[in-house]
Amino acid sequence: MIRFLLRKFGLAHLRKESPSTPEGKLLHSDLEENLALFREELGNSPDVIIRRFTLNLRNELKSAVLFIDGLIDQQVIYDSILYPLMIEAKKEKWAVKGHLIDFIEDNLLTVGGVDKDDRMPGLVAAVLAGDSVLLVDGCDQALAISTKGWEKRSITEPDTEQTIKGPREGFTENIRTNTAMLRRKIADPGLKFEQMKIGERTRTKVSIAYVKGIVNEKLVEEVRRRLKRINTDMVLDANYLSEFISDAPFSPFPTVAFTERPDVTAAKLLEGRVAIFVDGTPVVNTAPTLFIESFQNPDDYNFHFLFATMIRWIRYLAFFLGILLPAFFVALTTYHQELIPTPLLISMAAAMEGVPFPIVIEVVAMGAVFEILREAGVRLARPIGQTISIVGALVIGQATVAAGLVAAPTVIVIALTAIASFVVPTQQEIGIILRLGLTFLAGILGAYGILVGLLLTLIHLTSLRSFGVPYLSPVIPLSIEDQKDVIVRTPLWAMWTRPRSIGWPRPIRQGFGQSPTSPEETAGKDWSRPDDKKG
Amino acid sequence: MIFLVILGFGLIVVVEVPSLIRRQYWRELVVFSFFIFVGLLLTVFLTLGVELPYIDVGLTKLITGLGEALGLKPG
Amino acid sequence: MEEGRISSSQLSLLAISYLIGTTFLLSPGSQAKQGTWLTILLGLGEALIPVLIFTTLAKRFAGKSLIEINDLVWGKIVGKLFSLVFLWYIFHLGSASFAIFVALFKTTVLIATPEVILLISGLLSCIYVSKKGIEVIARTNEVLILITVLLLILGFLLVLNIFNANNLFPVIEIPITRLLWATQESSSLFGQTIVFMMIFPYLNRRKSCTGAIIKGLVVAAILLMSSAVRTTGVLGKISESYIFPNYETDRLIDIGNTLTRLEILPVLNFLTMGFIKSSVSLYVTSLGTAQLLNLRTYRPVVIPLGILMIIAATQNYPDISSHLRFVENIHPIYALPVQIIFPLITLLLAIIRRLPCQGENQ
Amino acid sequence: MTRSVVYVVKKKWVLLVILLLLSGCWDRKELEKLAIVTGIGIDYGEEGDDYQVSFQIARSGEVKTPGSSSQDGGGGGGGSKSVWLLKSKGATIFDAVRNATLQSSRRLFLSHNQVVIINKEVAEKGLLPVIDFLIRDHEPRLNEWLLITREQAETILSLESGLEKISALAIADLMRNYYLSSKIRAVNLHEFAGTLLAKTTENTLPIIGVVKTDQEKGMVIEETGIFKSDKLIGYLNKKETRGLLWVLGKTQDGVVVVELPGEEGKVSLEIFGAKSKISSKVSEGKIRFEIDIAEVGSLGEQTSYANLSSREKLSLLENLKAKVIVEEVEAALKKAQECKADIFGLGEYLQRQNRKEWEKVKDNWGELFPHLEVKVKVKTKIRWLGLLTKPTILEQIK
Repeated sequence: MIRFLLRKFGLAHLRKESPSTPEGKLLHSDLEENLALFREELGNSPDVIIRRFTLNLRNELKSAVLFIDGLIDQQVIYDSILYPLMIEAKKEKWAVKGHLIDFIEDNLLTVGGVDKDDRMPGLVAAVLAGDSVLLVDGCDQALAISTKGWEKRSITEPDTEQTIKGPREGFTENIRTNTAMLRRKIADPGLKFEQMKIGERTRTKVSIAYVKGIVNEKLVEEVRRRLKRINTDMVLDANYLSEFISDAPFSPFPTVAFTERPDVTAAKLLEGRVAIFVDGTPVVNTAPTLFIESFQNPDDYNFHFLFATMIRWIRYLAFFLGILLPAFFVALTTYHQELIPTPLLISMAAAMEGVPFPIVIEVVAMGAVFEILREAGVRLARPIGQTISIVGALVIGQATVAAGLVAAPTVIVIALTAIASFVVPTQQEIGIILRLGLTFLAGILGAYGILVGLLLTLIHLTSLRSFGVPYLSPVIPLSIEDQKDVIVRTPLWAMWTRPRSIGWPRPIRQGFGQSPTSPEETAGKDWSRPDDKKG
Repeated sequence: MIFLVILGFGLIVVVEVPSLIRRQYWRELVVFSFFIFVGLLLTVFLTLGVELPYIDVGLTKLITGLGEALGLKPG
Repeated sequence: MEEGRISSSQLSLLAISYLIGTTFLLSPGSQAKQGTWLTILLGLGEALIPVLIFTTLAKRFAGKSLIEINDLVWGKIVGKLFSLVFLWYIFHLGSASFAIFVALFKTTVLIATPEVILLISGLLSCIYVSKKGIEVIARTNEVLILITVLLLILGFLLVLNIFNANNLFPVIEIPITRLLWATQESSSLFGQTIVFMMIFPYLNRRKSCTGAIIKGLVVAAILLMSSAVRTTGVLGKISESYIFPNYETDRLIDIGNTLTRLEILPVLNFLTMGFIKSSVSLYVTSLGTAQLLNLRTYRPVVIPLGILMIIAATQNYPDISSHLRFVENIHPIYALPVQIIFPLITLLLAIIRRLPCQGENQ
Repeated sequence: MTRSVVYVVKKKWVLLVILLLLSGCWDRKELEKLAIVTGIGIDYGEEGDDYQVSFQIARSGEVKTPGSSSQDGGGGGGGSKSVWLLKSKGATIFDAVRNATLQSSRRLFLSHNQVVIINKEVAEKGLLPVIDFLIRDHEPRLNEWLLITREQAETILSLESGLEKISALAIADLMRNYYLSSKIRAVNLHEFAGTLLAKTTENTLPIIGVVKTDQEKGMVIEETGIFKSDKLIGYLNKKETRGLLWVLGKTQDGVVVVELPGEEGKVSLEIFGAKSKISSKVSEGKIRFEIDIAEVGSLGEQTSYANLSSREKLSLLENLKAKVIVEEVEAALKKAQECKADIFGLGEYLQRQNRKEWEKVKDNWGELFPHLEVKVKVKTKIRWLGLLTKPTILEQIK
């Protein structure tokens, strides 16, 4: 359809055009010319440093180290490049055999990553990535020496996903740190990362993470395919990818999940999902995503299972309240007054005496006010934000009611809705959309309108898929054994299979029947995992 | 009112037809346009207040007629 | 034409909703007064005949829909004629269920709202889900049927305090002939499952169709019987003078003078079932039309047929009571050819002509 | 695929939005624009057969409740009365209801109507024309209470209740708590209509009247009216009313007062609950009924000095109580048979128990009923004595 529109508006050619790729220039053997090449590629911006020096092996050679200031670790450059080349090299008379560059690489440089290249693009890319390039006069090859090192944010707890118990660490902007954190969680050789660079200009490092043997190979293939498809010039955040790879781009429901927590990522990988790390953002995409995941919080597994179950029910309740409460309120007070008990009805009528607007308008307006306050609170610096939202809410709530512009019940309903909508953070955006739509429908057709709205939503949800997995599973299609983590949160020793719809290649997660028992019963029990035995 | 009806049907056509054309589903297009036309016709009649026959009544007549023809007692 | 596949349990659930879709509102065989539940039971037994006939037919031509079977057995012209009658029947069912719910809403909840709005807003969901295909219909139905059953149980508990078992007796108050007729009436309602002849090909295990349908029938019958018992138990004599007995029963709910007038909930709940009925009818009609005219996809005809369906809904009957009479007196006969005669003679001819020849369906 | 599917989604919403834009809100009735009717009174108008219907409408503004934060309830007009009695005339009830909107600024909302009070004359002419609207229309609730009054219905509705702000609610609560005395036959609309359809059973409705104290007037449930089909034809006094309730098995509480032979003072025995079992026998063409009533109660109070806490005394009391109950039931029976009205539903028991006989007699049941012979058997128990074993008084004083 999009293609159709594009053709209609004669924009089709835009899609053909793709960013131009620089062709590979070869190095010369003369140092100055090479440096000139680099200058024309990189321009002479102040942060491009060229350190000239003379390397004297058997005879003096003009050389230069080229790097970008701020991307490199000074210590490494001095200790492992300049010092050996300028000082160590003098000490004894070398018998240089073979190619000079190779000789230097083999005998002098005491750095981990060194690779040889004779074309500009690779070298420029290396320099931009924080390596430093060693050029020696007379050689038409150069060494890209890895001297990466820059300021990093330290590991802190993510503000978006706080837990009461459980680990306090969250991902950082550095992809290596993040992958390392994941490795620390999963010390299994099966954990694989696949690196690729996406974004013509940003050249962002993106790596797919999955646990071989648990994950469904087809899924990984699908993720690869979708990522390869992407042809954009910048990737600055995980969302830049997820919008490209999600199944239902127009659906308000997230078909790719986000998290900033290593423990959550690890858990999801071990269920058979795939994680997508993006360099430069602490947010990690995981797929496939189920609707139910929005209601599963890391703390569910850190607390006692009865409590966790209760909390989960509370979450379901809150989600539905957040979506339905205003609509129900409108429907009840403008269409189905007979449902309200008589005394309550009379007192509500008393409260609404002399309120000028229809209740729909009231509800929608108050909802809008609340959203404004919330947005203001989020964007502003935290202390100011809180004061603003609180004061604003209080003042507006109080004043409007006192002035008789809005009935007290409306304010109560909106407040309750607002609080409820915060309980399930990942579904908030949908919450807002659905709430508004349903409220309008309720205002026009009453409960029937609500029903129509809910039906459409339900149909949409049932038709959604995330990387081939039905979005509503394990509820629809129903799989009984997966209810262990949906309706209730059973004890961990009882969750002995992985989610049917995702981790099916290796369904068995742990030995069956490990419920703690008295020692003598436990005695001759075999706890090894069935599917390990078979291979 | 008529205008609204036309508008609605126009909307449906705009929404449905392009994809058919793009996929060269000519046969489907014909069927679609036939049904749509009938629908439009009937809707216009209804909006103009033309008395259309009721289905149940017709069927009742038909079946009782048949029953008598076959000499059975009507249900 | 249709990529989706559904499991046999999903089929049974679909059958349940299809059967109780409208029947919940105008309960079948209510002319049998206290004996309603009995007529439903007998009707279930009688309904096994058509069900067995057409499921045998379906099994014989595994993977073929009724339309294709007709073409195979009767040849192009006669086959298409039969298919046309069948499609008309389903189309009529769909429009009727639309009409009934409009009637319900116009008399109870939304008096002033023009029918068109109700119809269109209902039609939207039906078109939407029908375009998504059978798989989505089945899954949506799973949720709705779950809610329905829960609400039914709830409804039972809520009327326990006004339930009077004496109202259930004497069971048979009407002459036996009327009882039999009522039985025929309810059985003809159960026979509506013939609609699934178009859906059998999309079962993932085709042989299981008979079992699935019968399961559906039984559960639906149980639900209907329980609601009939509930209605007579609560309303007593007056129940037969109401148009929507079930609705009236819920109007009487009164728990501690606070939980009262809950009728809107069951109304919406029945509405979901009616939605499924209309959707399945719309889907099957479109699919059938597409097969009849050998189109490549049924999706383009969904919207036009939907519109025709709601037009038919407005033109279904002059008033609801006349429709009740129709369901009571005419429908049992009207349904006979589609539900029993056509499938039966098709089956016989197929046996005579030794169809399907080998390699025609496998 | 995905793309087209999603496109379908968008399309639908577009359609829906347009639909909504086209549509107004037809059935919307804003809460503050409703006149919440709590009670309906039905009288004959002055001239001819047209009705005067009076509506008791709650002035929500005046009914101050903690929930309501809006000051001085808007349109109420400073009148301190928390209800507004609106009278309107009409050829039919519905007509009158709609005519009421000629006077009321707000739409009359019947869904919360609690009681329907009907004037005696109307009841004698027949209730069906009155209640049909109440049953047919979707707004009124089926479990609203029906009452008959000898006064004008409007005067009853205009009475003030001692405790409640809205007297109709008070009446409704009276009906709900009928069992405290078991001297009220509380019938709601649905039950009444159901009984109308019954072949043999006749209806009974409570009669509400006015009790005058020196300064103010209050309402009181006086007795019970007997109906023949839908026409009021006779009355049961309180005693007979309880007799009726005994048979219907609706007696759950209340007090039976007996006098001890030979002692001065009375003993009031509290009823804890009663069951009734009705069985019909047909022998040589005569139909006999037997009503078994089993009652359990306690010693509630004694105004005599005797020490009653001995088994034989108690069994004596039990017998006395049984006698009283039998009297009550027989009184009710007598009255019913005078009126030729089978208010106990004996006919239905006959229908259930021996069908053939019923088939024969069902058509002239009204003629047959007065001559039925009905045996009343009562078994009573006194299981509890309250908190005292014997009267708090020394033996030797008396």
